[in-house]
Amino acid sequence: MKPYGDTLDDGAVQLSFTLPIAWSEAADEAARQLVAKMGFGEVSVVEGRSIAANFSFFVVYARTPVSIDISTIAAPSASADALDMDGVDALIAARIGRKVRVVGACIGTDAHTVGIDAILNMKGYKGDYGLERYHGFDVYNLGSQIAVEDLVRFAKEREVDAILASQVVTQKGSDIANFTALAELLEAENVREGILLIAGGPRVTNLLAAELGYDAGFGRGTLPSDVATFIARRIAERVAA
Amino acid sequence: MKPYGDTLDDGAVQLSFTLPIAWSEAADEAARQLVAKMGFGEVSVVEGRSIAANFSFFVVYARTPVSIDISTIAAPSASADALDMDGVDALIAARIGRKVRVVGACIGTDAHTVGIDAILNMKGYKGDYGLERYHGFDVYNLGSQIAVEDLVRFAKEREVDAILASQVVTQKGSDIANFTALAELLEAENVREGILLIAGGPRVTNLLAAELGYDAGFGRGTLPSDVATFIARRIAERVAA
Amino acid sequence: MELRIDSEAVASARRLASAVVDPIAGFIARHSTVSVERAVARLCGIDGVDADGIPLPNRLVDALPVREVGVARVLGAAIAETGRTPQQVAEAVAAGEALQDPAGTPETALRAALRPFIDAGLARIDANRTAREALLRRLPQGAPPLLYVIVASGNIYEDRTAAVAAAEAGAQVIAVIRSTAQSLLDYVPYGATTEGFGGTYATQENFRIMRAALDEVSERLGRYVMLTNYASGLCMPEIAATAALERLDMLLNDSMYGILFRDINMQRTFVDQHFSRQLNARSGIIINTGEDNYLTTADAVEQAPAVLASQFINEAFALRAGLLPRQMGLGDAYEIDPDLEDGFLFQLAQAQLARQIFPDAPLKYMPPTKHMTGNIFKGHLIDAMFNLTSVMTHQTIHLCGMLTEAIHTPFLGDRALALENARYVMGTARSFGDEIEIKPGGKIERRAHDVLAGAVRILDGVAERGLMAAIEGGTFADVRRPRDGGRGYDGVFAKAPSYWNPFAEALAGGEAAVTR
Amino acid sequence: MELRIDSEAVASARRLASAVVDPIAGFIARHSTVSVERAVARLCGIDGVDADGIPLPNRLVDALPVREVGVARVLGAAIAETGRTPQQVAEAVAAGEALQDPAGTPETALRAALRPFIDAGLARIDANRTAREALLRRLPQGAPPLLYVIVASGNIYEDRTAAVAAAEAGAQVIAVIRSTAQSLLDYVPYGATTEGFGGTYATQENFRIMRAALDEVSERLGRYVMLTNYASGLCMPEIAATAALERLDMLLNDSMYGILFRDINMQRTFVDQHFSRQLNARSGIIINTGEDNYLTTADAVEQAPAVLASQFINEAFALRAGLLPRQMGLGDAYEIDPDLEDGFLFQLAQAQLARQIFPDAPLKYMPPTKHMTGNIFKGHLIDAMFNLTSVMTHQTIHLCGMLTEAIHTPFLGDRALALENARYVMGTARSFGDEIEIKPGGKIERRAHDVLAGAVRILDGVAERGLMAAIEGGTFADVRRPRDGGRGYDGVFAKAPSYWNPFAEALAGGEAAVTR
Ligand code: B12
Ligand code: B12
Ligand SMILES: Cc1ncc(COP(=O)(O)O)c(C=O)c1O
Ligand SMILES: Cc1ncc(COP(=O)(O)O)c(C=O)c1O
Repeated sequence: MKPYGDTLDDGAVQLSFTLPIAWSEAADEAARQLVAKMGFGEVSVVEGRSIAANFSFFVVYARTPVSIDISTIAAPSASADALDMDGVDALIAARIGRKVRVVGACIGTDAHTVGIDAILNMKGYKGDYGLERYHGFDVYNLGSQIAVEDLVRFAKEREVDAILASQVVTQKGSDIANFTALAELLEAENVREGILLIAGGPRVTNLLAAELGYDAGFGRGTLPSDVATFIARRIAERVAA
Repeated sequence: MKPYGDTLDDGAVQLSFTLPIAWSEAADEAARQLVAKMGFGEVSVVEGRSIAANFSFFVVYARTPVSIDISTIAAPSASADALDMDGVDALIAARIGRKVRVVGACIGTDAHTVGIDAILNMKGYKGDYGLERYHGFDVYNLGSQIAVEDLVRFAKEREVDAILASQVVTQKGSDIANFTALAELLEAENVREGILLIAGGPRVTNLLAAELGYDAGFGRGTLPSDVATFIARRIAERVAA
Repeated sequence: MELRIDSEAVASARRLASAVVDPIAGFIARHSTVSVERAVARLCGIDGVDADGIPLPNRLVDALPVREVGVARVLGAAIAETGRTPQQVAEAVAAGEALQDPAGTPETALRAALRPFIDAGLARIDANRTAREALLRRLPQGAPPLLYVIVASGNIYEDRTAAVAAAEAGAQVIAVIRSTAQSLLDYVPYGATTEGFGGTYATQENFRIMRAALDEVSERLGRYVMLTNYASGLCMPEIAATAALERLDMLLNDSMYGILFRDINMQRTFVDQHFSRQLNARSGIIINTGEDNYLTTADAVEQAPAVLASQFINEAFALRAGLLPRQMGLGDAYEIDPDLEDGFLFQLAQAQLARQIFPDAPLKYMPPTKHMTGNIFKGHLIDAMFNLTSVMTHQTIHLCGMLTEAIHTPFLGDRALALENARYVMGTARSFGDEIEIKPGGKIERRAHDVLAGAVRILDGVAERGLMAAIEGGTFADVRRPRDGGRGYDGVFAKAPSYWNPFAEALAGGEAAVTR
Repeated sequence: MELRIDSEAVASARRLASAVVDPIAGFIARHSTVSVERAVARLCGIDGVDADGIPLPNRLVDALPVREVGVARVLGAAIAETGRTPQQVAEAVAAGEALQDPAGTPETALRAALRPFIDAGLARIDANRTAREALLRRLPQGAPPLLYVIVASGNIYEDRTAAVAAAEAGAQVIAVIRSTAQSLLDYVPYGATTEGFGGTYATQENFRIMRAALDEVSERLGRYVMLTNYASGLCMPEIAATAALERLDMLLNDSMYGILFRDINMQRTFVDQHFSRQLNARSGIIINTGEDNYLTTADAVEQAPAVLASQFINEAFALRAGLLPRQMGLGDAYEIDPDLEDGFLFQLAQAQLARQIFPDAPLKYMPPTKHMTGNIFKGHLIDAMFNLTSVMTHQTIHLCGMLTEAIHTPFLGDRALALENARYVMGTARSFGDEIEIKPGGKIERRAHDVLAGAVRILDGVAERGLMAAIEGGTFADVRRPRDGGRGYDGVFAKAPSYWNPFAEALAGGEAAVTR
């Protein structure tokens, strides 16, 4: 499979970037050669202009020879076949038989609570109620800038079933560092086994979460019911096992 | 030199493309792997969404490891140090001593006359008068969809000093084909030597024109005075030689 | 949002436009063209090509012993004499048989012989119109501005993929752009085509392929997706006939475009546009006129009065062909230099002016093209301001601008972005136009006033000189076209007293006649 | 374009806001904070850090034998006793020397000892204000909306490159965003910094580097480019002092932001904001308030009355600190869901309402952020509608939205696109707002009316309960903050009867006092 412009497998891609150079025809040519050197064919610099004394901005269309075999890509979503609130509550009542305890937090120095609040708060997100509204969950929302040590301590004290960690800021890899620190601390404290560990944030994917040793990861556009379903099903499995 | 995002040499590039596949998390992952396979690092699929039943659109930011040595790029502009109308007329009067005859046309099936008209018509372009307004030029504007045979015949009959060929449509390489046909016919008819051959159009560069055997090429944003200056200087050199 | 406009000026513009068209209408009544005759042949059921790929309608009309009497008469005579179908007659001609002078066949016999084929043709047109009406009731297409996008890959199968995807992404009208210079071909290509430059050939089979695909997606989406093409160029009437047979919903169709922008002979164009519009009228097809073209070649601020004058002329011609106001997609475009201070106010004035002068017309609004550059980011914004103007002034047919306008014929992803742009802007500002008033005597109103006054001036001049002389004199778009110059002039002929065109007869009165 | 607004409601909102602020003003008069004292120390010329990197103003204030009398008194006494400069006193403290109780030094001696340093500090502030005024006369900055962009690389030298490029690309105001959580540091970092998260540390040296670079580019471009930073968080007064010393032109500075969004103690914030605003008043600095924050955490349609109520409160506090209306960059933001039908009309109503209620304030308009996604193409359009609203309603300080808002702190190219967006939209629709009227009683006017009525309701409730109690009760942004909770509470103290703050004395009356 290749990018599709107007014909199957034409490989058409749009690029834009800035070069630290005053604009001239030579700058256009530099942009063209640069994109060609990246491996693209039929490189067309459709726009090149000065955006400051020593910077030029370019828009380029080109064709990539690279293709990818979609059948090799395994990226299961953690949000598959989500139930609604009543469905999740019924599942918890029937198969777990007690309230599921979850704790959520924005870890590290991250203060972007809107995302985790969207999942946990009563009000929810895009018309989908948050976990606090469910009968089946006991929710602790610790809020922003929670040190992983504090989160782990809290989780142990309250014997939670699931930890929901949020990371929105990704600059300088701070999200990866914080997620990793959390997973490692849980291992170090020997509580990783018993707890469902869930990552979330706009740059999180289920695949990335798996690589970091998490049970699931939820990205942009996640609905509370996606997360609720996942937790309920997994805990139910564990109860059954 | 590398693309510049917010730090020198960070290599930051924006890409967008469509894949012929229904959207899913796996589609995002396919986009990520595809861009990684193109050779980019730190690939971030910042947007992936369904745009039709079987098509998804992606916006990606990534870093290219590729860099280019700007000192190796030679792309002289044909528009350097342009004179104004009076300057060109004075140069023609002083160093050529007769009117310079130029013929312009949109060649092949191209009917986009606005560009060549902008260069030739009295009115000009962006406040810069067209060649018809100059004392020093005799201008023939043949208009649209002119077969190269007809253009060459005309050029021979009127003994023109310069041919100005325009190509706007570039689909399926029609511009290259038409430009090449013109250059070859002039060679075949043994008149290439005596005529200044100039290409123009939004996708033309001076470099491309040189590759096609033209004396100069003018791209987007060209002003009539750029072209007038180039012609006058070259003809003056020939007269002197 | 209402402009106070000088209704006397509007009325006099209409009167002048009518006066401009009157003498031309007389000329039209006395003439026919080869393309009109080929359209008649097609409506009688003739299709296909000969061994050299030349369409049978062309073979037939080229072989007429006397074209002044009309192909119908010759055909009727041949059928009466031989018992063949029209198709068989045409095939025989292609095989080398000569046609007989119809003078030998009695009038009633030849008319009766052709009658079933005429009726079948008309019935198919009417069935398509009725089918469209039923579909629109069952699958309402959604509120205007109708989002209209183009496909133009050159390959009808890629176009089909693109059209279906565009419909899924929200498009309400799909136009298949034609291959470069098809308008200059004096025949309609045949069959499914996969090679084209800057567009895809308009052929009956291509129409069918697209219509089927769009019908399928219409059902799936629960809203009728319209199809459009070009009844323009040397084959204007034939395309109108084909579109009527294949249930296209709109057609680009202008009374002067071909003359000015394709150097097609003016007499040819006037005659062709009339018959094609009669067909459109009966088919229930909405025409889209081409005033946008005045703006791509010349300055958009200067040309605004010419656009309005042309709209009045298109309206006058359309009325004479029996088109209802609701079929008149009069054109305009958002082509003012984006860097002109307050250019948006001018655009708004002009769009609102057209809206008020032609209250029942489904105005066709064309996007910025000329000032689009490779800067796709800025281009997307110019398109947004165009979208805003359109929703504010209640334009009806809205051709979505593409951020890649200056680069390539649209990619599939470009269309999705364009539709998203229109949807966003038109949603967030849905009733904006209705919630404001234009300041009386302000810049917007003054601009509208100037444009109207300019249009009246142009029409006045044209009425005085006569339309043909005015075009010869370069009144429109700065181009001069001689009365007997240009392409296709040799295909125009004066009708003999015995000239017969059964479709023109049946169509007189148009949709108006059918529905009132 | 004018809204008919209920002037009685506006007047009563103002009265209520004044009533809300009155009791707080009394509280403020009786208290000081460590940060106010450190600001005083800085204004007396104390700068630098100790061997551990702790700023000398912190070392000094932490070492005060009695802080209730104010650092000035202690400093004056030390100078009188030792003949040192303030800087030498602080250095001595850093070296381990203890400070003496100033009670031993006669009042006139200690005041006289400090006087030259006080005067030098004030002179520097005044010189900066005068220099700015002269620069603005010589290099006029251009018409509003003033295009304001942020730089935030974390590295002051990259920020400088970015700022100069942005100025060249049309920016009129440059804001250096601070590193994450600097607002929670109870000291101001020192020196040029090259590491930061999501922004660059605000330090005096960084201010200097940027100011010098912008002065240079201002001369080159022939227009004065403004610089702004944050007088917010635990060091609000110190940043205001530093900004005054380094000729910043604007400062983010809100009377409640820290309380609500950074959990800074409310008493601390109220005292700090007052002294920092007194400094801003004298410096001629324009404050930018933070009402946009109500909209990023909660629903923007619902929160509009809270925004307006907060603007009134910010105004009331600002007036008490001596700020002139022309220094009050009251905040608002374009944060309504782009997919809400007619959301643009709501935005327009709210922006115009603020414009009419605060006619002399340089309103600060913040771009869409919350609903921006990785879809940069749609994001660019939302920014365009924001730009349109801003120019139509004559906002003054216009923070340009970035198409990459959801992705990263802006790239250099992103800023160029954002500026181009603003320039295009604001040019093509330059006088649009002046050329239309809002339909009386229509959706736009009704929305404005509802927002105003809602704000009056909120203010009424707050006036009744008292501001501190209201904040404790969660009236603003749905957050509850206890009176004695939150960060920095231990830095608040009641003034002794002998408390002395020579700057607060000199500044009473603010710019108003200087210019009238
Ligand atoms: C609102 C906002 C703020 C608010 C935050 C208020 C609050 N209480 O949350 C304020 C103004 C305080 C703020 C401050 C800052 N911000 Co901010 N902010 C944003 C903004 C505009 C929107 C984020 C948001 O609320 N999105 C809406 C929510 C619903 O989406 P979401 O977070 O993706 O959540 C969804 C999913 O991801 C998922 N999810 C999220 N978490 C979790 C967790 C779990 C367990 C699960 C299952 C799911 C899940 O479910 C949610 C619902 O679908 C973004 C830009 C943008 N448009 O994205 C910048 C942005 C995130 N901020 C940014 C920055 C840099 C900052 C600052 C560092 C700036 C500064 N120097 O001061 C500060 C520091 C804050 C800090 N210490 O972290 C950058 C981050 C850059 C990067 N990629 O690293 C962004 C992208 C802006 C930018 N372009 O620079 N910000
Ligand atoms: C106006 C226009 C038309 C008008 C042309 C009217 C006319 N008389 O010229 C009409 C409506 C007729 C038209 C028709 C078509 N067009 Co057209 N058209 C455009 C449009 C909107 C603007 C072009 C323009 O006038 N630019 C302004 C001039 C001033 O700029 P310029 O040409 O670049 O010229 C400057 C320089 O390049 C230079 N220059 C140009 N020529 C020369 C020559 C010399 C010697 C020199 C020195 C300099 C020089 O100087 C000029 C001044 O600076 C572009 C889109 C766009 N925004 O670019 C599409 C565009 C060029 N058209 C396109 C197409 C496909 C067509 C059609 C084939 C569509 C169809 N299927 O019918 C037809 C066919 C026409 C044909 N046979 O060629 C495509 C081309 C795609 C491609 N890259 O191949 C474009 C890009 C639109 C698109 N996205 O699909 N078009
Ligand atoms: C009325 C009309 N016909 C046809 C066309 C298309 O061009 P062509 O003449 O090549 O078919 C246009 C283009 O704008 C048009 O407006
Ligand atoms: C008044 C005010 N201060 C400060 C900030 C910046 O955040 P921080 O508190 O991290 O300095 C903002 C952000 O919007 C603000 O509005």
